[in-house]
Amino acid sequence: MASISTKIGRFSLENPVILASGILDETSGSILRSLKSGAGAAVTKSIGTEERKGYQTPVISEIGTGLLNAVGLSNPGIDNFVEEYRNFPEKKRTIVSIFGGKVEEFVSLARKVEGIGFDKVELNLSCPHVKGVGSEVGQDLGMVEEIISEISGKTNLQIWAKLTPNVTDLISLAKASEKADAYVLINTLRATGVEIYSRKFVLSNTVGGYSGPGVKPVALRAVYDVYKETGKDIIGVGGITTWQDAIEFFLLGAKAIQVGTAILYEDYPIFNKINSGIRDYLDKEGFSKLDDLVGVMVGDAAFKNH
Amino acid sequence: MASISTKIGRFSLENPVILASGILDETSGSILRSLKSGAGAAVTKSIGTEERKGYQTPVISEIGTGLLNAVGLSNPGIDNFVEEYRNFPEKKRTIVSIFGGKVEEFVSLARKVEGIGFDKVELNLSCPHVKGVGSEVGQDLGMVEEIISEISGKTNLQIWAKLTPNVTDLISLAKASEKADAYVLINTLRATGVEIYSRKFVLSNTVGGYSGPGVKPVALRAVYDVYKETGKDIIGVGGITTWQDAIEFFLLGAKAIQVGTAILYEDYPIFNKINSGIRDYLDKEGFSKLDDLVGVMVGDAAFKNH
Amino acid sequence: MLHSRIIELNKENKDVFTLKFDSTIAAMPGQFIMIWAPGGKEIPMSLSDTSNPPTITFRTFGETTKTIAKLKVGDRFFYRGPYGNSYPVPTGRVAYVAGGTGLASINAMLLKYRGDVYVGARTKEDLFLLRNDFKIATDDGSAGFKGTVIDLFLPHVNEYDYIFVCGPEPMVKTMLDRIDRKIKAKVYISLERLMKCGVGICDSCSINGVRVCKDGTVFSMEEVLSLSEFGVYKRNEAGKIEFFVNGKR
Amino acid sequence: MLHSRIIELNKENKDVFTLKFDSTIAAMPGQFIMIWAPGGKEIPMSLSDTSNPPTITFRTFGETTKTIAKLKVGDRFFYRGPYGNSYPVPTGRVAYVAGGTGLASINAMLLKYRGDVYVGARTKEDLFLLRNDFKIATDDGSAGFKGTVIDLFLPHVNEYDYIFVCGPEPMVKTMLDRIDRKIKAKVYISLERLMKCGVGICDSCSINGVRVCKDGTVFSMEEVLSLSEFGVYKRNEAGKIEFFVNGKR
Ligand SMILES: Cc1cc2nc3c(=O)[nH]c(=O)nc-3n(C[C@H](O)[C@H](O)[C@H](O)COP(=O)(O)OP(=O)(O)OC[C@H]3O[C@@H](n4cnc5c(N)ncnc54)[C@H](O)[C@@H]3O)c2cc1C
Ligand SMILES: Cc1cc2nc3c(=O)[nH]c(=O)nc-3n(C[C@H](O)[C@H](O)[C@H](O)COP(=O)(O)OP(=O)(O)OC[C@H]3O[C@@H](n4cnc5c(N)ncnc54)[C@H](O)[C@@H]3O)c2cc1C
Ligand SMILES: Cc1cc2nc3c(=O)[nH]c(=O)nc-3n(C[C@H](O)[C@H](O)[C@H](O)COP(=O)(O)O)c2cc1C
Ligand SMILES: Cc1cc2nc3c(=O)[nH]c(=O)nc-3n(C[C@H](O)[C@H](O)[C@H](O)COP(=O)(O)O)c2cc1C
Ligand code: FES
Ligand code: FES
Repeated sequence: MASISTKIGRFSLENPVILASGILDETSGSILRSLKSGAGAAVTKSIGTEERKGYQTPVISEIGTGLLNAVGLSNPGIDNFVEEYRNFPEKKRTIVSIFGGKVEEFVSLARKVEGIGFDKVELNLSCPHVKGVGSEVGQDLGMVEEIISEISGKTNLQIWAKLTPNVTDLISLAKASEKADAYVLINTLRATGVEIYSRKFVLSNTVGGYSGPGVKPVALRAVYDVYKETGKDIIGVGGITTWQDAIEFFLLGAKAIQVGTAILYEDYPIFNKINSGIRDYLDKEGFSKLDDLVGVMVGDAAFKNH
Repeated sequence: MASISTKIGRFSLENPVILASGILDETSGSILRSLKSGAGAAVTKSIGTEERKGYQTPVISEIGTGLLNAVGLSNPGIDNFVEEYRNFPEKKRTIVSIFGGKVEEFVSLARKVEGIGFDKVELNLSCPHVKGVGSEVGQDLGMVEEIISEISGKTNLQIWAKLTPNVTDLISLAKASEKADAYVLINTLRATGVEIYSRKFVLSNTVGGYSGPGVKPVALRAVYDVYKETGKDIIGVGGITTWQDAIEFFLLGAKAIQVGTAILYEDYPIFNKINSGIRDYLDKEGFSKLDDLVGVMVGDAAFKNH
Repeated sequence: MLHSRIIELNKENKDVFTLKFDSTIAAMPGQFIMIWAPGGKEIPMSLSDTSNPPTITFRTFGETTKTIAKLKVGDRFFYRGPYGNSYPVPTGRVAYVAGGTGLASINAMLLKYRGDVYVGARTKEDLFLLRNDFKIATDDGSAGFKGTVIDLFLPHVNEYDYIFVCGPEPMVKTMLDRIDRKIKAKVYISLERLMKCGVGICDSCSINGVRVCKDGTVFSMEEVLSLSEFGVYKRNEAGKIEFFVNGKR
Repeated sequence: MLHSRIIELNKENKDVFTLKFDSTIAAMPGQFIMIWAPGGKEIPMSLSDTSNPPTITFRTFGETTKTIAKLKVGDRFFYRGPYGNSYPVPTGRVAYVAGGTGLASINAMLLKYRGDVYVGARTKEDLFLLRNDFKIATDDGSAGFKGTVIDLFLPHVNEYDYIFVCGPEPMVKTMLDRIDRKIKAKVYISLERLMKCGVGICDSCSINGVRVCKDGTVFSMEEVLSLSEFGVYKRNEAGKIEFFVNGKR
């Protein structure tokens, strides 16, 4: 049977299906549940310096092609996080997502995360609906570069840079982040929704992030564009719901994938479902390991294939 | 019964449903058919200086949440266009979409279009998959500004600026285009798709444009953002398939809408279907005219409502 | 988001209302909907009648419930759902134990199945949806038994084959602490937690990785007993842990 | 894009092949699919057998058809569809008139309904899918009647209640120019035009605003007669008008 293990930087994963940030990963109990349900790793909900309630409900709205959300980066703040996760048993398979508005904030968050024994952070440079953080930071190339080089200078953490697709020039953004160990592509698309009988926005924050099946074509393109230019390790995310979706991302260069919104449709069994689908595909298509699939449609490998 | 007529700049339309550029509007016969089938107006396929075959097939790929296309701006070139449309009977209700790589090209195209009696052009500043034109031009604020001011200086054409959503800062782009009579928002999203058993791209051009239901949340957000900032006339486009979709766009500030991909699902009856749905909604919700709906969720009007 | 019209809105007592809305939904007792006050919040609400047209019964706690209570017959009513699992079908002798607005969810069962009903409230004035044969407990003794509904119920616990419980977490916790865990009855408990999404993805309602909104709201007593966080702490809107201070809320 | 496996690939003559693929599709005679040579083009192809597993029958014109013809049994076969409308069900006496690869589409009818078949080709070597009772015309007289299939057929036109025609546009045009428009038979014609999308949105196959791929490919004679562009000009891949020069292609 084909091997589906993978490696992101120096992190070896038994399987390539990772829980995305913001979905069922606020509480330590839920993160453990995803890991027990077959996730290769899990990313926490994004944690900031201070406790944040997030936006008032409605914070999500299901639409035909996916999900709109503006949860508003609700999180207990790093100190409460540290409290809850100090004795957490799965620190190696859990990546802590952090967000901030300044370089120092990111560094201080990263240090606290490392302080209790985590060894990987995902930088949320991409949340599209909160002022002063997320994609507002993530569009500032100088700042992105500084955040990453500061964290990599001042900690031993492995750094995953989660980039925003809401930009003109994703390649420059990727290049500004090249000191990261891996790219995570993509966060949600800036979007909105309307309820026509009340004539109100479906999210209390008016504008939110769009995820789920409807964003997959954009996510695939982002992975392709960045892999072609940089060849770096990429974690694909955006609309992945089936194992077929996952294969598409691998073919364009992703070494692992994350699932978020699909949990709404498939619930916890999704991890095992995607994993066994990938294994099956590799076997049937004659690949002995997942790595042989990664990026075969891109660059030299693809040209050989044509 | 409520009135559904609308006005874009000095152009009065009997109804607000317009055929989008690139869908069933290469041949004059098809444009007439849309107008006869209930479209308030029609935009032609984008016309350039030279004859272009476009990309080889496959140029479209249906996916669950919409459509990927990379037709590649196939068009007969302006001189053949002029030939075919010289005696076209519906010049006032037809907007000629033009594209080019240089300011002079746009101006020369516009003049030829005006020369045979058309009075409106739509500037394709946004096609996401052809090198050197479309969104590559449309991301250059200085050039966008110059194209529009040159055409408005040198012709009497009404100008619709069709903008790309694939940018970091749509507002600045809109401001650079503010001499246009109206904004058309949005063109397709840059995207791609993969066939996993052949391990090939589903479009011959690898990357293409994404349209249909899956892009609606992004299009709504673009209309909202630009209307809130500029208050200008906007034609909403992107994923509109039902009259309910159309209402959503009006509520966020669009004065008219365009339909493209939805023709794949609903065919020519879509124009009358959307129009009667809008009329019905206005009647049932107690609006006497479409205009009373435009932008009510945005700015002052919306604040009064809260 | 679904939309319908209000067809009845009745005041049950000083701050409890029952709202009937013009929809046809396929729901089972124990399920809830997320109701929306346009421009305001979206909140979870049990169906107090799962036949069609359905009803909700709610206390005016704050902004949203107050806004909804002020609507009129004919006004639009917005919601999504139904969500969550439902109570199992009981057989044999059945008891229902409801604290506060927990009776709303229990009421949906009473409209379908018989059983003895134990209801608790602070005072007589807080009671609603009463029937003649209800066994009542009030904190101040203004109606029925003086004390908690748990005090009233526990002496009878061995008389039943099925026991359904819905009420505030501290009330349920008290019962679990005092009940004989080897009891012959099957005990099912509907839980309440802060809910943002209602569909199992935001994690705001989770207790030890179990989501009240999606894995519940109805759990067997054994499941609830396995949750070490239950009755000990809950989470605020930021996800921060907040310990329960006293047995009441 | 659908994928299946090739289960048969037979050479019919020097450059015509029939390919059977392992799919179950609900198609009717006259419908077509878009077949794809991965990494290469996507082209329209009529189903020559609409039962399951279905077949296509094609001449190796250029890149794509040549690529497909080189595939082997067991290889993957990619397509989408079926698309287009279908031939109506005939009653009474029926004639089929096929020019060139137009016989592929007519063949799907022959597998379901009886009738007289008139087939035209350049030479004997270009014939394929022949049956004993076919009435044949070749340009060079190497088989059957010397001349066009229209010349062969027209004298018999009044013998039929239903006539089905499929062939190159100039051939159809010739027939329309010469046929008695008041004829008693119902005449249905399947058209061919350059097709990029196959699903009615790209406008590349349109004749006077009528899409061959979606409004057709099968039209009544009256419909075709109403198309002023038909047989006069077609469009190239750029949408540019190109006049037909001679009656052959
Ligand atoms: C699954 C589920 C089903 C529910 N079913 C019902 C029902 O059938 N009938 C009913 O009356 N209520 C029910 N509730 C509780 C109901 O959702 C809250 O009363 C409501 O959210 C209050 O909203 P508000 O905007 O009116 O008050 P807010 O302004 O949000 O709150 C006002 C005050 O009430 C407190 N409060 C709010 N919600 C709760 C709560 N759930 N528990 C305790 N205190 C709270 C707040 O902390 C605050 O102090 C249910 C809750 C859940 C999770
Ligand atoms: C609805 C429909 C059904 C069809 N059904 C069949 C069928 O059952 N069997 C079959 O053999 N063919 C059929 N065709 C024609 C078939 O699509 C073409 O032969 C094919 O596109 C050629 O592709 P290629 O890549 O092999 O050749 P290309 O490399 O594209 O072309 C090679 C040469 O052939 C010419 N050519 C290509 N297509 C056509 C055409 N449609 N008509 C005339 N000349 C053409 C080109 O102009 C070029 O000169 C059908 C076409 C349509 C529109
Ligand atoms: C409800 C919700 C909350 C999210 N919160 C976060 C977050 O806190 N930090 C973050 O980096 N991404 C967040 N995301 C984005 C996801 O991690 C992911 O990038 C995006 O949803 C696309 O993947 P999907 O289509 O699989 O959901 C959130 C997404 C959703 C739907
Ligand atoms: C097949 C196809 C071809 C298109 N060609 C053009 C074009 O030539 N010029 C242009 O400005 N937009 C073109 N578009 C974009 C559409 O006009 C429209 O902006 C986009 O499809 C979103 O709208 P929709 O979801 O209603 O299709 C094309 C879209 C499709 C699907
Ligand atoms: S309310 Fe979101 S997971 Fe339960
Ligand atoms: S092939 Fe595209 S419209 Fe017919």
